[in-house]
Amino acid sequence: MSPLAKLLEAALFASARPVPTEELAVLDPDASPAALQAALDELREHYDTDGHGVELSDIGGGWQILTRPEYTETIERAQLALRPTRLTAASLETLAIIAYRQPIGRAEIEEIRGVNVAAVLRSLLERGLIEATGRGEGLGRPLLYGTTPQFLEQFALRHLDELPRADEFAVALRAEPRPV
Amino acid sequence: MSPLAKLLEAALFASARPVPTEELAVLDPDASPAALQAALDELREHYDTDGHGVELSDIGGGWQILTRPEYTETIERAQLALRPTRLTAASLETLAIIAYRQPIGRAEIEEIRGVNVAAVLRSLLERGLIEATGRGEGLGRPLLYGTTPQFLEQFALRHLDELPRADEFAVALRAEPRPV
Amino acid sequence: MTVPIDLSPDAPPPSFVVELPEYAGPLDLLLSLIRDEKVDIYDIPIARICEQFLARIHDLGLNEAADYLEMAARLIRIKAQMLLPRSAGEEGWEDPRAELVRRLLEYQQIREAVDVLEKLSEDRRSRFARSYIPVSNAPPVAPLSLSLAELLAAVDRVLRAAREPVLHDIVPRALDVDGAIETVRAVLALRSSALWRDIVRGNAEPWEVLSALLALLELARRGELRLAQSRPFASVEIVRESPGEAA
Repeated sequence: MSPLAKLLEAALFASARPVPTEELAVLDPDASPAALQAALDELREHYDTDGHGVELSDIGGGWQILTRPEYTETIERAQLALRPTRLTAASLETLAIIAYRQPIGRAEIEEIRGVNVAAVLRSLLERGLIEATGRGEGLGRPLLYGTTPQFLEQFALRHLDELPRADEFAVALRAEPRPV
Repeated sequence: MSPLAKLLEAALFASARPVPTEELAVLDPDASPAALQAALDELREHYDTDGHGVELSDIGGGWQILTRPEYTETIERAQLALRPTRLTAASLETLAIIAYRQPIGRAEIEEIRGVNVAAVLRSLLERGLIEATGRGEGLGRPLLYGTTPQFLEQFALRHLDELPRADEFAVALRAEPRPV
Repeated sequence: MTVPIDLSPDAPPPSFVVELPEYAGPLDLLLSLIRDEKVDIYDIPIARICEQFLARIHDLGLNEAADYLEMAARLIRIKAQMLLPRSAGEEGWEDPRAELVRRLLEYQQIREAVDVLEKLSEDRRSRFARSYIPVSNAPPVAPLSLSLAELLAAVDRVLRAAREPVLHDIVPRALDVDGAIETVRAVLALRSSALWRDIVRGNAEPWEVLSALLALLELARRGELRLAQSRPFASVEIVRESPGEAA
């Protein structure tokens, strides 16, 4: 591999979080953006073609080395690492609403879900998937919530706009075409 | 690389700690000790001869993948080249409470600050400014937090008692006959 | 020499999966009734669905759940409105179900978003990131800019928030910044650099600590000294910076 690709590998191995391109650029101030991208491509290629247990991904606003999915179960069974627990249906629903409607306050989320979401919000905040991003207008200036970079990382997204657009969903719920 | 070497790479990458050979053996119960050793050698060899930024090391009670020393300095320098980050007001306040009330549990901090501090605690832990120092009495035996040696270094203090005492501090900011 | 795939019966049985409540909320229950009954969401037979909704929440022991009861009440209200004679003629008539339909459609959209998120998170859950970072290989995290003065200011904020009335009258002039400036200058006259503990003795009074801090900041601002940190978390070095002196 090229010296720059090796340096990037070393830096990415030393980080538990995705590292944004700008931060990687600091490693070698002489490298042009094109050279940096070429080295990242080289590293990715190397992992893919040379039979490695890890791969390079660009999610969560940065670059990150991750293990390949085929090893996950084995690693977990050997108790060397644990997958994070799954989110509950209630958490996922709340998170989906926040992801699509941010910034959004608690009352509005409850209006959409039809249930109290205080406990769910607390657990999403604790997991670092959402954060308070400001305060809304109106009575008591309610807190508004938005998703965090960690949300992107945990859902393997580069940007929020990689989510399918809401209007792409098949909203029409005519379950069965009914003869009228 | 061989399938076992790839599995070992993924496992060592994902592991939360250096892994002794016996534990690596659990990953593939069919592999003989010789085969395991051969795969470890293969991985080490691959990193060494194929121009990687990382290397396989078995110091410190287990196998781990480390960045090569020649890159460490560059990575650390890059760290300094980044604009220094500041703690948020929320983090600072939580840190102040821990500094003066340690050991202290999360619930108590939240009572003082009136907000959820889970995310803030995590970031202070990641920064190495605080650490869990024990467990409290009562329900669930909550973790108690205290400041670290790094905290002292950050403020160039030798001991915690070099911090102004909280009650003195309060007094110091109030009307007092001017000293000297 | 292959990755072992565990197909043995002692793998946890699928039934061991944590049981979530059957429905994520009253709208979820309502949607599933509509689906089960294969009725058109734009023309919900409200009496029938209402009856089934009540029966289902009874079966599920959800009689106490406020969210479900609220929906039940809403359905009953709509049912009653549907029975009212359409006095104003067909023109002005507004379908009492319209608001419910709007909410169901909105909720259905969210359910689709949930499916997307669920799939994404499963993808990511099946890959591990680095979790063990040896200390010597610190990740490229930006260094921390944090001074004792900032910490003490935070203490002050907390104290003020905690015991509001105690700390009302603040007279910052209790500090002797001028005196501290003299001390710092005296130390730097003898040495080209110093450490915090050279300026402030270990058992210093709080006002001395604060005075020294403010003095250092002031002198740094005036360009008489420089506060340097060789690396993150290293001790702060106080370095003399005299314009006349050769570097």
